[in-house]
Amino acid sequence: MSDACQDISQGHPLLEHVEVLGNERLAKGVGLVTLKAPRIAAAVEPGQFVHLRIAQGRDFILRRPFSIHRAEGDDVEILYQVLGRGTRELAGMGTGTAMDAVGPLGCGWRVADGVSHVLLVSGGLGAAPLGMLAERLAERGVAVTVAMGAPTDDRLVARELFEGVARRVEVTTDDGSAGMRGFVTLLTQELIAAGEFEQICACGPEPMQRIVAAQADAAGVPCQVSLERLMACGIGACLSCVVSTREGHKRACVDGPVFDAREVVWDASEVPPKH
Amino acid sequence: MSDACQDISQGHPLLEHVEVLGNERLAKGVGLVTLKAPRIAAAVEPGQFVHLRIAQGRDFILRRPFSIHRAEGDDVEILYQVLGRGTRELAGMGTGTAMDAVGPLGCGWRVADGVSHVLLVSGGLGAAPLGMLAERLAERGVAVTVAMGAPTDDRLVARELFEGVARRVEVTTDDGSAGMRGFVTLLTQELIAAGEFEQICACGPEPMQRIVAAQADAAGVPCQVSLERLMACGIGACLSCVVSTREGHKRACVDGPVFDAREVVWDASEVPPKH
Amino acid sequence: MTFSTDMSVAIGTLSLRNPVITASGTFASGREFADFVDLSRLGAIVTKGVSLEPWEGNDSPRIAETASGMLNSIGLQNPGVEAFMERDLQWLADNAADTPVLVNVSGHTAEEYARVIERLETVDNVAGYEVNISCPNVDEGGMVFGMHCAPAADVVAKCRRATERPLIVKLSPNVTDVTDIARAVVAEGADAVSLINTLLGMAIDATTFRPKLARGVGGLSGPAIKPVALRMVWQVANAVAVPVIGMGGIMTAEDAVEFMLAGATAVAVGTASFVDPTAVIRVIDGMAEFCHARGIRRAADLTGALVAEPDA
Amino acid sequence: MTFSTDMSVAIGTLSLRNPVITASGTFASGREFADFVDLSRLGAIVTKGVSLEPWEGNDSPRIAETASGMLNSIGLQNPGVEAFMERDLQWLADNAADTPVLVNVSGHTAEEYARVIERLETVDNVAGYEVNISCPNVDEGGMVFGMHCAPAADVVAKCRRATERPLIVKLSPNVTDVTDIARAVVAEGADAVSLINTLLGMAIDATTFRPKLARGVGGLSGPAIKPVALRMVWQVANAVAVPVIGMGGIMTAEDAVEFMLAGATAVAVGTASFVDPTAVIRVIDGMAEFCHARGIRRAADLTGALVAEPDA
Ligand SMILES: Cc1cc2nc3c(=O)[nH]c(=O)nc-3n(C[C@H](O)[C@H](O)[C@H](O)COP(=O)(O)OP(=O)(O)OC[C@H]3O[C@@H](n4cnc5c(N)ncnc54)[C@H](O)[C@@H]3O)c2cc1C
Ligand SMILES: Cc1cc2nc3c(=O)[nH]c(=O)nc-3n(C[C@H](O)[C@H](O)[C@H](O)COP(=O)(O)OP(=O)(O)OC[C@H]3O[C@@H](n4cnc5c(N)ncnc54)[C@H](O)[C@@H]3O)c2cc1C
Ligand SMILES: Cc1cc2nc3c(=O)[nH]c(=O)nc-3n(C[C@H](O)[C@H](O)[C@H](O)COP(=O)(O)O)c2cc1C
Ligand SMILES: Cc1cc2nc3c(=O)[nH]c(=O)nc-3n(C[C@H](O)[C@H](O)[C@H](O)COP(=O)(O)O)c2cc1C
Ligand code: FES
Ligand code: FES
Repeated sequence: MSDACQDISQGHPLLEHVEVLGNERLAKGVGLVTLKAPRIAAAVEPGQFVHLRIAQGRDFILRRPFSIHRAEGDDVEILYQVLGRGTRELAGMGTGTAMDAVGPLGCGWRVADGVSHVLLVSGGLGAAPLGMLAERLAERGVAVTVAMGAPTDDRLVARELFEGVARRVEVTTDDGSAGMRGFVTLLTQELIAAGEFEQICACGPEPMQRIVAAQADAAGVPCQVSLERLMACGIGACLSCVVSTREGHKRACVDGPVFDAREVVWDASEVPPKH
Repeated sequence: MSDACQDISQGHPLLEHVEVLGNERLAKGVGLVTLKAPRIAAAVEPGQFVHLRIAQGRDFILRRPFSIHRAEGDDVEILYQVLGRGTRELAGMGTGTAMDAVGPLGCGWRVADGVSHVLLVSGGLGAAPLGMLAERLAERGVAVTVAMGAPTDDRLVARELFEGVARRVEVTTDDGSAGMRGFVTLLTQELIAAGEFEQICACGPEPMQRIVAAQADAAGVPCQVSLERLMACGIGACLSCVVSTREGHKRACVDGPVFDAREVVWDASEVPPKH
Repeated sequence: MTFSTDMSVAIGTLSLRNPVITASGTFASGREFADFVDLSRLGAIVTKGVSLEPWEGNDSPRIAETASGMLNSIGLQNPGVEAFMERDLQWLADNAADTPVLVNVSGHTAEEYARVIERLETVDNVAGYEVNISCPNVDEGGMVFGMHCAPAADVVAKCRRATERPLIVKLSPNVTDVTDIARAVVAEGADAVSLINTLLGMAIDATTFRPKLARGVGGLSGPAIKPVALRMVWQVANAVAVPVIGMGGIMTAEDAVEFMLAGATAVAVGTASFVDPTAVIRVIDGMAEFCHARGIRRAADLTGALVAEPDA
Repeated sequence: MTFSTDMSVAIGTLSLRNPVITASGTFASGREFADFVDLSRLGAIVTKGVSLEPWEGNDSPRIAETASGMLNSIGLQNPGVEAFMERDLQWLADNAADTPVLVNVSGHTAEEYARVIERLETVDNVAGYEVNISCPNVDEGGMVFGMHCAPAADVVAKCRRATERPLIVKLSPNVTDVTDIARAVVAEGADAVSLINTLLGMAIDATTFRPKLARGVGGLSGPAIKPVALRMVWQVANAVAVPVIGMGGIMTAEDAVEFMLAGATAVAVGTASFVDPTAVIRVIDGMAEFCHARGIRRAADLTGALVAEPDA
């Protein structure tokens, strides 16, 4: 386990039988599933994820990782985008569907005591691991500003959540259907340069995270990013999920998914094939 | 195609999208599923089967063959025994489940005009391909006697159907819970020797069919048997389903499943591994 | 639709209306599929393996299902070349005259292969031969030829002398280096190679303690083997200059495209036809749609179009 | 319960409490699974491959899912034998002292393999070695050694001279005749062989025209390969006199029993641990139940108990 992760002493992962309590379509190809998962819900920290066994057959055998968007009482919420077979099956799951989940996994966001204002940057489904973070920071009295971007207005998922807890929410859409037209990195350029933030937490497409990381670096603001890799085990054993860092290959599943942006060697880090 | 099959000019098989109309549990591990399959129902002859695509995934890929037990209007009925994964999935299918079926397939029972009294011999699920035969013979005015055996009373599936159309129904059970105690071949020994029948049609475990065939042969009565083989294509192309006959390997799916018992070379014909 | 994709491809001198053919042994000679498939739409029909004399094949059970695949140990049951010509080729001449017929050829000895071909040279409706040196289900001949370069070369040399028609050699995946065998058969004049035949496998019934196949071992086909097949097609396409016919687990048009990208000029649909008797048509239509949706004007442009560098 | 099955088996001089071990590279050194698995219940722990110096492994993406299987191209990333001893072996000594540890060994040259072993000879809690001459994911070394008899024999001879501990040699399935390699390594003193490592495969993304793995090719594991694995275990168990450790697609106790019937003395659970982190325990418990239900008094009696004649 990475030192960073041990610092915040995140708990032990467990195998839990979970049940779908609700499954809501938010936009085309985007949904929010609520799972009854009391033990995971009790243990999860912002930025962690669950590894879901979506398929029952032996044809498609690997679990699929999903960030925990929110946790409340016995329940966890997952924000998902339909990409392939696993997420398609997830989207089709009705109330009562049983699955098993391994979690909570990974090393989440680390916002030290004393930090007073944090910028959260979300691109598209990047909102997924930031929802719980925004809530927890607000609870701790940390000021939160959110910069979020999406292709279109209806894809600004989690906007309401953020507006409920953040001091300020700025949006961009690729088509201008809400907020400024363009990528979220246009917004962050200004926001970061303005110098209000002691920390940045970013999640979204890897090129976006990379740009935000560079902006943060230029402004001298610490920045954390949440990186996705294809994962087999999800618990640190198989080395399928490595991220290139200054200290060599690190495992996104246990040393991440949240990394200090300056640690990441962006050039060598591949993104999974795009559609 | 075998000459026998061409004689009765059974129609062309087709690929039909079918729907489960009902699925009833008859005994432990035995059920009756009713499928809406208008085109197959219209074309099927007694003793033919359908090749069902039960699985949707790519893990278990092959179709599963099932005799058509009855056909009425747009519907066909299948009597099934739960043995493995496919039949387990079939047993779990609720009303409205869609599947695709290839059928009607194979060469069924052949009872020539002029035959006036036929003995049907059913061992266990052997009743499956005999239900429709009993009905059609009765419609044609042919006298039908049924000898049926099963492990226990509740497994004497199709008994009511047979009692509705046959002149006489004799039963045996392994445990004596209905009819005579013992195997059905005890009954047939007497019945056949009594010399009332011009033809015998038998279906059940292969050792049983073999004994009935020998009894028929000794009595000089023509006998047909319905043989099961593991089947891939079901339409005569792959040669996975061969039965050893006096004329060499024949395909159970198109040259059978119903064969003239004297044609079959019993010694070399294997049964699929038993449980 | 502002253009239509040219689906035709060429295997040496043989031109196919589209790259999708049937895999030997999974489509018989087409007759059994005529109720489901318009045979005139196929790129070619590849027949079940044919030998000089009738072969009885192996005992039952001959198949077993496995995870995403199946084992078969048919053992090349066939009525021999004479009966094949009378029944199958005649039926094809009468019912599918427009579609090239490739006869899959087997033998116990190199001479037998050549004699099957010699016999078939006397009829017109044979467009070419697929020489099967890779069947894992017969004791003599079959895979034994395809596992080492010298016997493989010998069979091909003798077949080559027997015909000027397109000669395709079907390779076994059960080898250390498939490119060695590919080079050896191309050196003897093979016009194309096809691969993969089945992987040698076994299934055991834990309840009976017995093999699931009467013969013990059999050939594995279906989606399970696709990764191995793609790898070998890619290796062979990069190793020899002749066209490659790719197969192994193709169920969908997308699977077929993957084989083309790996370097195949044409593809064969096998086990999929058992699961869905219309599979070969679905693959043809799906490939045309795929090309059209992406503005690909010639299906042949897919061949070898794999971008080897990882995505940036 | 009128008796309890004796689950122990012996791999040469090494005795295991039950026949179920972890497959190298799928269980790290056990630490990551300690939240899910009671390590003291395992037959043995086989570690991830260890080399003399640290290896960085391959670029991402390193895995791709396939029908009933997965490809991996990890490339034996490991921190080198020194760090391995400090971290992994020490952790195992502190946390799983009762369970035999078999270290999976890799190298670029035969000498490197031997030097890794020499280094490990200095610590107590190594019960034996599994020499990996079959990794398809590294350019030098790895599978190259395992594909031909002479280099395989050379590696084993050098390793044999370096240790008297049990020496298991892990065989590659990507060969024409796995029994040749098995005989060659046994002749050099291997105490056991384990198989199969992964089948070399490839996956292609038809939408991007790119390989799904950064390295292009990778190793296929999971249920898809079970038929090939069973066949090879059966062949090798009939060809050599040393114990065979069987693996490849074991997901359930029944799968494990099938490998024992085919001739394996012990079995390894690999990819299944990714799907279900408790898989190895499920297999152990299931095998005990299987034996008990059938009145089998010694799990070792399953080994080679396949009835070769077809069912009558
Ligand atoms: C730590 C972590 C947290 C994640 N959190 C979320 C989340 O909260 N919500 C969410 O929707 N997704 C999340 N993902 C991504 C999610 O795991 C994948 O989208 C999912 O596994 C795809 O499965 P599938 O079967 O639908 O697609 P597949 O059929 O496996 O793949 C379909 C296509 O999507 C691509 N793909 C697969 N995984 C990814 C990925 N990680 N990134 C980009 N492309 C991918 C494949 O290469 C392929 O082209 C997370 C991933 C990680 C590693
Ligand atoms: C022409 C024909 C008609 C048939 N009609 C009927 C019918 O009307 N009702 C019915 O219940 N079954 C019928 N069967 C048998 C039926 O096809 C099988 O029981 C079914 O395919 C088993 O599928 P599964 O996935 O449940 O079992 P699998 O998981 O495939 O097999 C489970 C176990 O059953 C054994 N098995 C599989 N098929 C058979 C078989 N045909 N006979 C004996 N053992 C077998 C296997 O070897 C294995 O040990 C028929 C078979 C044929 C060839
Ligand atoms: C039942 C069956 C019979 C086969 N018979 C032959 C044959 O006669 N000659 C041959 O070259 N290949 C034969 N094959 C191999 C196929 O042509 C093909 O190479 C293999 O099945 C892989 O393709 P698939 O996965 O699409 O089925 C046979 C395959 C199966 C499943
Ligand atoms: C991610 C991964 C990493 C592996 N690493 C190694 C390794 O380091 N050394 C080795 O000998 N085998 C390695 N293997 C091969 C496995 O030990 C095993 O032989 C193979 O996966 C087949 O078993 P399975 O189908 O149960 O996974 C690895 C397999 C996987 C999937
Ligand atoms: S997914 Fe296995 S180590 Fe990260
Ligand atoms: S099942 Fe294919 S020929 Fe009978």
